Amino acid sequence: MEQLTMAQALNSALRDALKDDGRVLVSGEDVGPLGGVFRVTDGLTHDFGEDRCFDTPLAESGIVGHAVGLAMGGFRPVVEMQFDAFAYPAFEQITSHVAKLRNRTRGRVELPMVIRIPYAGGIGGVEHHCDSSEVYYTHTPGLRVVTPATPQDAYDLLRDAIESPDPVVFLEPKCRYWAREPVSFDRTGTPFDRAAIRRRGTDITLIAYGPMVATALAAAEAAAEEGRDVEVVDLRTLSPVDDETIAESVRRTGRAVVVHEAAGFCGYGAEIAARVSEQCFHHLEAPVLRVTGFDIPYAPPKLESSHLPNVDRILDAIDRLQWDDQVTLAAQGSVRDA
Amino acid sequence: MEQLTMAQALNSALRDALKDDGRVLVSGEDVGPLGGVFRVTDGLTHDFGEDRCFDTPLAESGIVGHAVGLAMGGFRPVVEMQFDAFAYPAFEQITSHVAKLRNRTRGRVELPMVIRIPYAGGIGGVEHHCDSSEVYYTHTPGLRVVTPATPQDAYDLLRDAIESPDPVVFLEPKCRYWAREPVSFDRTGTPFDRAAIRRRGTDITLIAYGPMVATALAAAEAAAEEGRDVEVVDLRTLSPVDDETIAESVRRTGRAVVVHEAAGFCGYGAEIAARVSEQCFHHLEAPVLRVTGFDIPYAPPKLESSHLPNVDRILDAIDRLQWDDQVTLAAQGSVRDA
Amino acid sequence: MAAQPQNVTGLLPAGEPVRFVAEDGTAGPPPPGYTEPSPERLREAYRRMVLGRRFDTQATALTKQGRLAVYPSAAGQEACQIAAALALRDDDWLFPTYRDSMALVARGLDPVQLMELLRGTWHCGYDPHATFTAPQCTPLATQTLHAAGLADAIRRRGEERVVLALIGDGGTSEGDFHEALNFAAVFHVPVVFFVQNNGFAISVPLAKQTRAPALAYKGVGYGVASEQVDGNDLVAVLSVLDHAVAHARRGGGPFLVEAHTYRMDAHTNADDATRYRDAAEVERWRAADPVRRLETHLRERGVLTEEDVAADAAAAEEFAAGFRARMNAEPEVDPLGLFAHVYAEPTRQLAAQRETLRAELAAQEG
Amino acid sequence: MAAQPQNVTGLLPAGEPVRFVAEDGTAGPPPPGYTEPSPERLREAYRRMVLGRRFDTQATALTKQGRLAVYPSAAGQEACQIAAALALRDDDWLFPTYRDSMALVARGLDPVQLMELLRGTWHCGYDPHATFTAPQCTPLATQTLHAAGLADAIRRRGEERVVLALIGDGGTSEGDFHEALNFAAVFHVPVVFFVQNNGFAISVPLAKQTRAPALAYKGVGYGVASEQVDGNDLVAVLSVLDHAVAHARRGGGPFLVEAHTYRMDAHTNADDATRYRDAAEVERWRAADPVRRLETHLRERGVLTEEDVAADAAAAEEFAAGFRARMNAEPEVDPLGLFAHVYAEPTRQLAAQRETLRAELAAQEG
Ligand SMILES: Cc1ncc(C[n+]2csc(CCOP(=O)(O)OP(=O)(O)O)c2C)c(N)n1
Ligand SMILES: Cc1ncc(C[n+]2csc(CCOP(=O)(O)OP(=O)(O)O)c2C)c(N)n1
Ligand SMILES: [Mg+2]
Ligand SMILES: [Mg+2]
Repeated sequence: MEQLTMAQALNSALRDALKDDGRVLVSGEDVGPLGGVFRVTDGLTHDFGEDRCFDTPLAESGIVGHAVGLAMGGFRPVVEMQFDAFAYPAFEQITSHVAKLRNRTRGRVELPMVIRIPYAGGIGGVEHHCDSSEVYYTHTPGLRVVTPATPQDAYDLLRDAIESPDPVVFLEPKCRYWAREPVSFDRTGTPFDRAAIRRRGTDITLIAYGPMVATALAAAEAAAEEGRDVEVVDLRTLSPVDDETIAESVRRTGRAVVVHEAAGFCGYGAEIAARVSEQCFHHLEAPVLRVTGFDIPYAPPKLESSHLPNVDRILDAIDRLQWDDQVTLAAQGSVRDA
Repeated sequence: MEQLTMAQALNSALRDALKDDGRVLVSGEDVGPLGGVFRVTDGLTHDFGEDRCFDTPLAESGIVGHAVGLAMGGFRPVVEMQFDAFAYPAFEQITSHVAKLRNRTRGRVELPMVIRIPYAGGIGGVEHHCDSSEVYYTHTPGLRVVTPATPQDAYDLLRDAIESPDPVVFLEPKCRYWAREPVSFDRTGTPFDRAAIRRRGTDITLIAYGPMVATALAAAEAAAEEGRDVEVVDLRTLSPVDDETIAESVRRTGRAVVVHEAAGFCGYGAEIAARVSEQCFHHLEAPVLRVTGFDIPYAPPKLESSHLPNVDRILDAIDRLQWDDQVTLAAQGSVRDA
Repeated sequence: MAAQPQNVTGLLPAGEPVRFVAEDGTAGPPPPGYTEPSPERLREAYRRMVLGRRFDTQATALTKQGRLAVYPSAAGQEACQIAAALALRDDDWLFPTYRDSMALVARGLDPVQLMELLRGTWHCGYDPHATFTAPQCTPLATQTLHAAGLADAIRRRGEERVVLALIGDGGTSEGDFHEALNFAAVFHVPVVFFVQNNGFAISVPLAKQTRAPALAYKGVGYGVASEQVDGNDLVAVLSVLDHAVAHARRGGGPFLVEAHTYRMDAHTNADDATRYRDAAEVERWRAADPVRRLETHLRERGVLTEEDVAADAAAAEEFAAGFRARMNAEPEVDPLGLFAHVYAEPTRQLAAQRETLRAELAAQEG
Repeated sequence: MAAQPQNVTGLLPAGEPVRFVAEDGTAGPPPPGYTEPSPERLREAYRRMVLGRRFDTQATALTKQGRLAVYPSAAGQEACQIAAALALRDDDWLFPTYRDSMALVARGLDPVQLMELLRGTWHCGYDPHATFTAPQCTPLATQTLHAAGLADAIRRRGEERVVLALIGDGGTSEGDFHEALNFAAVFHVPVVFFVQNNGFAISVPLAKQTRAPALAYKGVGYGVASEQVDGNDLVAVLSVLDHAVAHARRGGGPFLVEAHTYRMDAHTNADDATRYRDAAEVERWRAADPVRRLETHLRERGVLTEEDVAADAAAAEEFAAGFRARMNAEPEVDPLGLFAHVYAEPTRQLAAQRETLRAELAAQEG
């Protein structure tokens, strides 16, 4: 197996999809000769021709709306939004059409398209380049939303997404683009709509996805040194969510912490915390805690380390999970921002 | 005090704001001579002149972006988006500018503007006219998001919103436009960022807002007949949320149900359920349940009654709150969609 | 102002709207560059205009009886509606808006299926792939991008089909219209953008919508050939659309047509047009009635007889009666269908939600 | 094509870009309708171009030393950047993009404050109200709407100020640009839209961005007067902007100017332009260098001496040195400032989150 970065794994997935299915098209800003600002489409125009991978005019609503038409016309477009915040101009197209056209037409018009969005921060990007926008999509019925945390999953999930008959918002964690691991092209890994348990543990379930899985694993290591055995669930698919895997884990451990970069308020962690609290109520030894970005616009580069969830914050949350000595204190209610 | 519909109360609030503050401007599609499709701006152009209340070209990003410029130039614009889904074209302006300009400039540029959005369903509207889009805004730091449930609150909250130094997304529950009650213009009611307890009760806290408060109150009445004393909290302000009122109530009652029209998945109720579960963990006799719209695109008119939360569904949820006989059953986990 | 190069002047519309037939039905000299469609096609157009108008009146009547939630009438725009349908081959694609039901009836779509949207039983009742007709679009201007994309799909496959996208004057103010013109031009796709400028966007008159000399002047800014036409002159609209469609079909790229017409009724039955416009203005436009204008023209040319007129009216009446009868039947709806097509397969969560609703419905019945 | 009415021809730009000075520095006949700016202003423009270019080089150098996160150079666009600054009065508003730092330096903004965005200490370091300069805008074309709105505020108050909005060629493809032109026209506001067409949007060349004969031809579709200009001829750019600004100031409504120029460097220091364009193309544009062109012109006119050139270069050097020195100091940042300006007053929740961070920071220190 080749050692690939996540960016390379994504590139391989696009390549293999272009090879396997003549209906697949790749479009977006700078995805052609430049290969995309993150080089995810590197070489595709050269190898497959301008017909298959092409630059568009600079207009995101246009890119998505044009792709809707291509999909209606029998193609399987994979579009790139250059950065998270630059998908917002396409919000109406995504919300009012991409998500709804199948339903609108009683399934007669299928929209097999993928919207790739590099998201989240951790790379010192300036404003508008680091938004964690997942909830805007997960709250919109009709969209599938997935996000890989590893190069292997990047390959598998992108192939799955392109083959999906449903439109998929494919969120790529920028800060993991350069993470490297051996990648197999066999597609024998986790199925499309399933979470993966990245680390087995008995005491606590840490639930993370995309950019934060690595941080969660690091926190689990650190917690192990303190004698706490942490299980780490990588969600992979944010919508639909894999309830079984999560609930099974939390019922085993009795404690859960959700971690994400996005602002906490109405963030994706709220849904997970609410579901887990409901589905595992009698198994919970402590409230489900959330470790998230603050409820602020994304921080400028020099301050992002203050903003981003890190190992220490996760460990702090774990410490607050009402281990024997804490119950009285915690009973008074103890959310970070209450 | 005059008996006013919510639409009239909003109209009065706009009138009084236009009268009191020469910087207030009202703009949007059809807000001029027509008075808006819901007549909320009825007569304003006639009474205050085209300078103060005017039609714009048909472009929502334009309406919001133009208002940003007006606000930078010293005005206090109040813009109308004609329907919920038609605010989506303005999503980039709202998310990347309206929400962030103050923060971007360290407070040097203030954006006192109000974005009025008639939202949610229940009026037999066709597709795109009934979206419950609150989470798109509540998840975006920098915005205040409020929604009245009564004519009095419509008046109070809109006056408060227009006077707020922060940008406010003002969500108007369409199905309540014609609800009528006596309205005082004294502004002695609930403060801007506070929830209101609409009904006192001891057994369960029902948490609702906007279109669903009336349904929640009706459910409380019905539950009373079954001997359950339900407290109803009307949130009024969705962002920031009034934690104190909610937590105080749930700690008293020990049980909570959140109700809203929007799709449940990553809906606003997830945040409330997560917060309540965290802040009131040791007071909860049962998991916080959510009664929401299904995770589907809004239903067509002839099917909306199947989609919308109603009294029966709320009563069902109340029944599932693990009253003595149920604990074993519920312990197996029992969310609607698990 | 200095002279303009040919690549500019070749894109500009005529300085005045193209017209063949005057308001009183008399034909002027044929406008340069255009030819009058054949008498057979004009005869057919007349038949469909009469039918379309009758259908439109019937639909408005159905709103009064509560059979339709709402109906946006196209009365006054018959020339545009019918020309749009006639300019296309059966397997060309049409992208209509909520106002273009008449064009879809003229295209041959089943009127009851068509009315599912406005009847409130579903969002789109016909099969877009079977009819080559996109769902009637509500979010303004968004459909123009889909049309450009579908035209690009056609181009990429080397087919000779074209796409016609309908849009109103108000819709041209949306950013998506701009992006659609640009994408269409850059990818050089076979799409015709047909603006029915009916003077109003709900209550907002054109003068508050734009300061353009005419909307057709937007084309040059994208390198798109453009034309403006008298939208109440069926002969002119059909001739210009024929030209535009032929241009697109032969690989000439996109084309922008603006038709100057007028919305005779309120925005929808729910709207009150007296709040924002004079009855006198509406009366003035009555003189420009497109159906009567074509009728006079065809009679003068001897293409249409008294009997034809009577026969067309009778056929329209029969069509309306059939339509009315079918609409008067209470439609069947299936609440569980709400979950069927959100995804190709319902997710586990949706399947569970469907079961909840199924149980509720069973409880209500039992 | 038939003749066009005056309300069309009056809006179209010249068929060729307006130019005063040829690439070799020789002045041609003055283009009709435009007057050469005074020697004093041209002299001042030269000084600022030299300064601006030096600033730009310095900023790029600072990226290599890790002092700036990223820098988008305006090298090659000096004529546009400096003319934009010079065309405005102090209390006129400027709406710049990320690429227009040079124009802001020419406007007199503090270069270190200006660099907060690219240094990564905050999103905007200067006071927009004190400098009449909006934050440098990243989401493309969005600023053009703010500019139209602010110009409308000016008009509503009856002031005589104008607004100049900068945008790139790529940005013109966004829907917001369309909406901005339209709003500006409909409300007849004093705004000038100045498109710096530098041939590229990152890697995408103009030919893939548009098929318009020139971007300036977009104006007519909104009823907006337009012009195109040689963007490397400072005399022409300043003259055309003077004209446009005067037009807006005297109540003539918006104006659209397109300057044809070239981005000599990569998109930013992080970009690799060799992936998408030939070195030969860049070399060809070197011959059109705007600074040398103005220098030759002014020397020939006797407005600029050898000593002036040396003095300007020295002043630029000094400016750069001061800028560099200040940038080399490690900037101070306050993490707690993250919570200060999200709302006018931090919400209860934000206050609590700030306390959490304060405790964390204290724990790290203690
Ligand atoms: C994006 C969007 N904004 C607002 C609306 C609400 N709306 C429906 S029709 C209409 C007026 C459209 O006018 P025009 O484009 O001229 O078409 P017409 O109705 O005259 O055929 C408006 C504002 C909408 N459907 N979509
Ligand atoms: C809405 C949006 N989409 C994408 C981007 C990413 N982006 C930044 S600069 C750029 C190219 C802009 O080209 P142009 O407008 O010609 O300006 P230039 O950089 O050449 O000055 C792109 C695509 C963005 N900033 N905003
Ligand atoms: Mg119209
Ligand atoms: Mg450029």
